[in-house]
Amino acid sequence: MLRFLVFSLRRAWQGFWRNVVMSLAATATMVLMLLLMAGLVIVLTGLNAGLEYFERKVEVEAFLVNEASPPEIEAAMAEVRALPEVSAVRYVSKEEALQRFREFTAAQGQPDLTDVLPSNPMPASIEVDLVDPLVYGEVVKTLEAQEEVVDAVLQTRDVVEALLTVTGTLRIGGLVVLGLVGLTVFFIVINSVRLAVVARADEIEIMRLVGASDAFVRWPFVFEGMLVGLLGAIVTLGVLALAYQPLSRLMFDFFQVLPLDFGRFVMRDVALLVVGSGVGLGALGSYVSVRSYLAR
Amino acid sequence: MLRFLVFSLRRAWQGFWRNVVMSLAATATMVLMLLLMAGLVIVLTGLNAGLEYFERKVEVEAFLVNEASPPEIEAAMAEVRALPEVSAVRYVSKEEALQRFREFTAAQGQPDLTDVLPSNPMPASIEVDLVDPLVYGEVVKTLEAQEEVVDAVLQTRDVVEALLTVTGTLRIGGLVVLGLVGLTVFFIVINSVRLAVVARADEIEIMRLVGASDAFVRWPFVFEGMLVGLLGAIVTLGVLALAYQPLSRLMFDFFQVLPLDFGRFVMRDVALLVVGSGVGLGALGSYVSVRSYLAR
Amino acid sequence: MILAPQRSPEGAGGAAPGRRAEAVPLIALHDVAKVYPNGRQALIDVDLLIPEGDFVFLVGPSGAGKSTLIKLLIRDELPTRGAVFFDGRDVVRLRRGEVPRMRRRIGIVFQDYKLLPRKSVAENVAFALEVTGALGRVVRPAVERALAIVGLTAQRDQLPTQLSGGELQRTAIARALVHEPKVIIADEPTGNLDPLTSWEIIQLLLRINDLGTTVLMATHNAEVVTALRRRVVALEEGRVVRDELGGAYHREY
Amino acid sequence: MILAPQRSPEGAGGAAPGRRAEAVPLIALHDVAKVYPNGRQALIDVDLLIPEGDFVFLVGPSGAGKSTLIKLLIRDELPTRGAVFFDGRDVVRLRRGEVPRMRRRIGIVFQDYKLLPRKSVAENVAFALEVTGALGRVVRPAVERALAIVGLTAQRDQLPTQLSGGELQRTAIARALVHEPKVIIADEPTGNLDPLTSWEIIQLLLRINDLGTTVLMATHNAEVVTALRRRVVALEEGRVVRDELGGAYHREY
Ligand SMILES: Nc1ncnc2c1ncn2[C@@H]1O[C@H](COP(=O)(O)OP(=O)(O)OP(=O)(O)O)[C@@H](O)[C@H]1O
Ligand SMILES: Nc1ncnc2c1ncn2[C@@H]1O[C@H](COP(=O)(O)OP(=O)(O)OP(=O)(O)O)[C@@H](O)[C@H]1O
Ligand SMILES: [Mg+2]
Ligand SMILES: [Mg+2]
Repeated sequence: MLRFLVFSLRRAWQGFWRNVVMSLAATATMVLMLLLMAGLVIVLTGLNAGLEYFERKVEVEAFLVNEASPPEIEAAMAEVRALPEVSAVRYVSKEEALQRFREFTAAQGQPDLTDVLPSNPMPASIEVDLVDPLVYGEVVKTLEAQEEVVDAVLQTRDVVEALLTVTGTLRIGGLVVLGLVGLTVFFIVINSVRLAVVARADEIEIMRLVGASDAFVRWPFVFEGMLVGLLGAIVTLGVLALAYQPLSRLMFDFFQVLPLDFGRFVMRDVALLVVGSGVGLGALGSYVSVRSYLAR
Repeated sequence: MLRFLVFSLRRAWQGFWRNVVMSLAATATMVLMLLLMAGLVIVLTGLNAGLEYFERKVEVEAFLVNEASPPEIEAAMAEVRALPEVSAVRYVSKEEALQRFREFTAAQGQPDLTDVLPSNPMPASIEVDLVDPLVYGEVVKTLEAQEEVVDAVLQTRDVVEALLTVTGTLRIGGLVVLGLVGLTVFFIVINSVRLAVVARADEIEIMRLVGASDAFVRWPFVFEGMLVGLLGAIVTLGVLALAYQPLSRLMFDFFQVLPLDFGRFVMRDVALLVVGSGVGLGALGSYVSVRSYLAR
Repeated sequence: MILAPQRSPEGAGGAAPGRRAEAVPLIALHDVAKVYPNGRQALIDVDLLIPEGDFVFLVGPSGAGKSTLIKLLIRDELPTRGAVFFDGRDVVRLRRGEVPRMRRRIGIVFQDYKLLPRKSVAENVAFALEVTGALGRVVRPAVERALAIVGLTAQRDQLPTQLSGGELQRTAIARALVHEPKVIIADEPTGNLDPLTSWEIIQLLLRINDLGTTVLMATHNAEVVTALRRRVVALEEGRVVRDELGGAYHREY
Repeated sequence: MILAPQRSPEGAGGAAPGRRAEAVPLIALHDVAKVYPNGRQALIDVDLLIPEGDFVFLVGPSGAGKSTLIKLLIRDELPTRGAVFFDGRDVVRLRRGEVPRMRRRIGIVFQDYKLLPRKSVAENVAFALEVTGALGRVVRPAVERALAIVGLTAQRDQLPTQLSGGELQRTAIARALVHEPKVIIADEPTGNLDPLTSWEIIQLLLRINDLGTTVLMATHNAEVVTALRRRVVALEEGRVVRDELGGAYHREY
C-alpha cells in the first residue's frame, strides 16, 4: 500500500515534468482562478467586517424626562444592564446630545438650526447596545416601565430593519457572486485538468492494454493533478503575499473602521482556502477525467 | 485567396468536430469566462448609473430672506437660469422646506424636533441643478449678488467633493476589478485554446513534413479558435438572455433610481463585447499557440 | 468456462489439428465473428484452438483480420458473435478487475508498438513488470536482461521519438518478454527489422516456446514461416482458410 | 548552390558510381555527419550522389542511420556537419518559405506513416495535393486513382485508427504518389505488407521510375533487393560501407 503510494507519487512527479508544457498551462489556469477566488473572498470579508461595524451601531435609545435625578437614572440603567440581550448601556447628557446633533446636521450639509432655538431642546438619553441587533427582548418594555425616568423609547426598529436589509442584501449579493465565481473556478480548473488528461488518452489506453489495473493508472494522474493544484496554490499565495501590503492599506482606506486584527486572520483563512481548493480541485479534476477513460 | 479562405473555413469546421471533446471543453471555458466578464460589466454599469444619479442630486441652494417678494424671486431665478453651467432651477417654499426636513429627520430615525418650535424656522430657497457637479462657475457669485432676495448660499462644495470622492473610488475600484478580471479571462481563454493546440502538435508537425506552408497550417486553426469563441459567445448571450428578466428586476431593486432605458442599451453593448472578445480571444489564442509550433 | 475444454477434442473440426489436441487449449475461439461499427466484417466463422505450448504462425494478406483476431484475444475489441476463451475463461464475461489480470499473463507485441511516448525504453519495458506489482529490485535486473536480449542496452534511456523503427519494434518485443508471460502474442514483430535481427528474434521465440510458453505470431515473413515448418493458420477476408502443422507461407501473400 | 553540380563528377569517389554519373545529381550529400542531441552519432562521413532518374535501395541493419539520412534530405533534421543538396540547392540554407515548397516536390513514405489521425484515408491522401494549391476538381480524381493503385478504394473513408497495419502503410504510399513528385523517398514501405502486395508496390515504384521519377527506398526486404539488381547503398553504424550498381541485399542484415 505504502509502496504503491510512493510509486504513484514518483510517477506523478515524472508525469508532471514530462508534460511540462501542459502542466504549466494547467498550473497557470489554476493560479488565475485561485487568485480570483482569494481576491473575492478578501473583498467580501472586508465588506462583511464593514457591515458588522455598522450593525454594531444599532442600539435602543430612551429619552429621559428633564426632571430625572442621577440616582433614578443609575437604577434604570442597572436594571437594563442586567438583561441578557444587552451588551452595554451608556448615559448621554443633554449637552452631549445637542453637540451630536450639530455634528450630524453639519455632516449632512444641513443649515444649523439649533442657533435659532431659545433653549437646548435635546433630551438626555440612555443608549443601549444589543448583543444581537435583531433581538430586542425585554429591553424596550423594561425601559418603558421606568415611567418616572423615561419619557419615550426610540422605536428604531424600522431603521434597524432598513439597515439590516441593506447589509443583508449586500451580504447575500456577495455570497451569490462568490458562489457563481466559485462555480466558475471549479469548472474552469476541472476543465483544464481534463484537457491535459484528454491529451494523454492514448497513454491511458496503452497502460490498460499492457495490463495496468484501474488504480495503477488512476493514482499517478490524481497525484499529478494534486501537484498542479499545490503548485498553483503556492504561486497564488506568493502573489498574495507580495500584494498584501498595498492591498491591506487599500482595505483600511476603504473600510476605515475595520478591526485591526482583520488582516492576519483573514490571510490565514484565505491561505487554507487557496491550498485546499487548489489541491482538491486538481485531484477531483484528474479523478473525474481519468475515470471517463477507465470506464470504457 | 477566397478559395483559400473557404478551404480554411471548411478545415476549421472539420477540425472543430473531429476534436469535439477538446473543442467543447475550450468552449465551456470560453462561456464561463465571457459570463464572468459580462456579469461584471453589467454590475459595474448599474453601479455607475446609480452613482450618476447621486451625483445629479448635487445642487446649489440659496436660502432666501423672508421678505423677498415673488417677482424679485422670479427675477433672481431667471438670471441664474441663464448661466451655461446650470441645468435647472427650482423654488422651494418655507412649507415645503419644513415638510422635507420632517421627512428627512424621520428617515434618519431622529426625534422630530420641529413640533417644539414656536414658528416655522425653515427659510424658502432656490435650488439650482448643475450640468457638471464640479463646475460651479458663476452660480454662487450670481446668487450672492442678489442681496435683496438671497440670505445665504449653501456652500455644499465640501459635501459634493466628499460624495464625488466616494463615487470616484467606487468607479476606479470597479475599473480595477474589471481590468483584473479581464486579464484573467484573457489568459484563461488563451491558455485553454493553447492546450487544445498543444494536444495537436503532432498533427501540425505532420502537415509541415508533407509540405504545408505556414499559412496553410495556421489559418484553419485560427478559424477554429474563432469558431470556439463564436460558439462560446452565442451560448453566453443565450444564458444572459435567459437571465435578463430576473437580473434586471434585481438591478432595479438594488439601484432603484436607474434610468428606464438602462437595460436595453447596456445589453447591446454587452452583446457586442461578448461576441467581440469571444471571437477575438479565440483567434488570438490559436494564432499565438500555432505560431510557437511553426516557429521551429 | 466449461465449454472450452469440453469442445476441444472435436471443436475445431478437420481444419484445426493442433499439435497437442488432447491438452487443455489455452486459447479457443468458437464461431467468432467481428463486424466493426462502420460495417466492415473483419472476421467470419472463426474457430481456432491453440493448446498450451503451441507455436502458431498467423498469416494472411493485409486486411485479412490477423490483428483483429489478436485484439479479441486480449479483449481490446469484443466479438460481435461467438466466444473467446483464454485459459478456460470466457474473455467477454470477465469482470472489470479481471481484465488487467488476464492481460498481465500475456506478452503482446503490438503491430504499432504502443509504447508510452513519454517514457524511456527502459521505463517502457519496466512498465510491464511494474503493473504485476513486482518489486523495484526485481524489476531492474529483469529489464536489463530483456534489453540485452533485443540488443537495446545502449538505447535504454532514449525516448520512443528518439528510436529507429527497428529499435521501437525491439522495445515492444522486450516489453512482451520481460514479465515471462504464459503466452506471447506478437503482431508482425519483425516488419521493421533486418533479416539478421529478425532471425535472432525468431530463434528467441522458439527457445522461449521450448521452455513451455505458447507463442502466436502474425507475420508476413514468408522465409521464416516456410523454413520453420510449424503450425500455420491462414486467414483470408476474415475466414480461416488453412490450418496445418508444418505448413509453408505458401501462396504469395 | 554551384557546389553540388561541380563536385558531382568526382564527388562520391570510387565507392559511388551512380547509374548516370554525368547527369546533374538530384540529391547530394557531402561529408555529412549527424550527431543527435543525446550524443548518438547516427551518420559519419557520408558522401552520396543520386542523379535524377536513379533507383536506389538503402539497406543496413536496424539503427544504421537510414531514416536519419532521409530526415536530413527533407530537412526534418539538420546535419551536424557537411552539406545536403536537393536539386542544386543547399537544404540547410533554404529560407523559411522555401522549405514547404521543396517538400512538396518530394513524395515521402515515413517509416511510421505519419498520417493525420483525424482525417480519413482519402483526406490524408488529398492533403498532399491540397498543400500544393491544387484545385478541388483536380484533387478528387487524383486521390481516387492513387487509392485504387494501392487497393484502398473500399477503405477511403476510414480513419487511421480503423485501418490494419498494411492499410496504414498503403495509405502512406498513396499520399507519396498522389502529387506526382519529382522524387519518391520511401522508408521501409513494405514492412507491414504481405509479399504479394509488397511486390505490387515495388513494381509500381519501378514503373514510376521508368517514367523519370527518382526513387530512394530504405528497405530490409532482401528478396526484393537481390532480385532487382539495382543500385544498393549500404549503411552500417552511420557509414556508407557499400555503394554498388546491381547489388544484392547481401550479408544477413
Ligand atoms: N476499428 C476499426 N474500425 C473499422 N474497421 C476496422 C477497424 N480495425 C480494422 N478494421 C478493418 O478490418 C479489416 C481487418 O483489419 P486487421 O487489422 O485485422 O487486418 P490485418 O490482418 O492485421 O492486416 P495487416 O496485415 O495489414 O496488419 C481491415 O480491412 C480494416 O480496415
Ligand atoms: N531523435 C533522436 N535522438 C537521439 N537518437 C536518435 C534519434 N533518432 C534516431 N536516433 C538514433 O540514431 C540511430 C539511427 O537511427 P535511424 O532511425 O536512422 O536508424 P535506421 O537505419 O532507420 O534503423 P531502422 O532500420 O531500425 O529503422 C539509432 O541508433 C537511433 O537510436
Ligand atoms: Mg495487422
Ligand atoms: Mg528507420
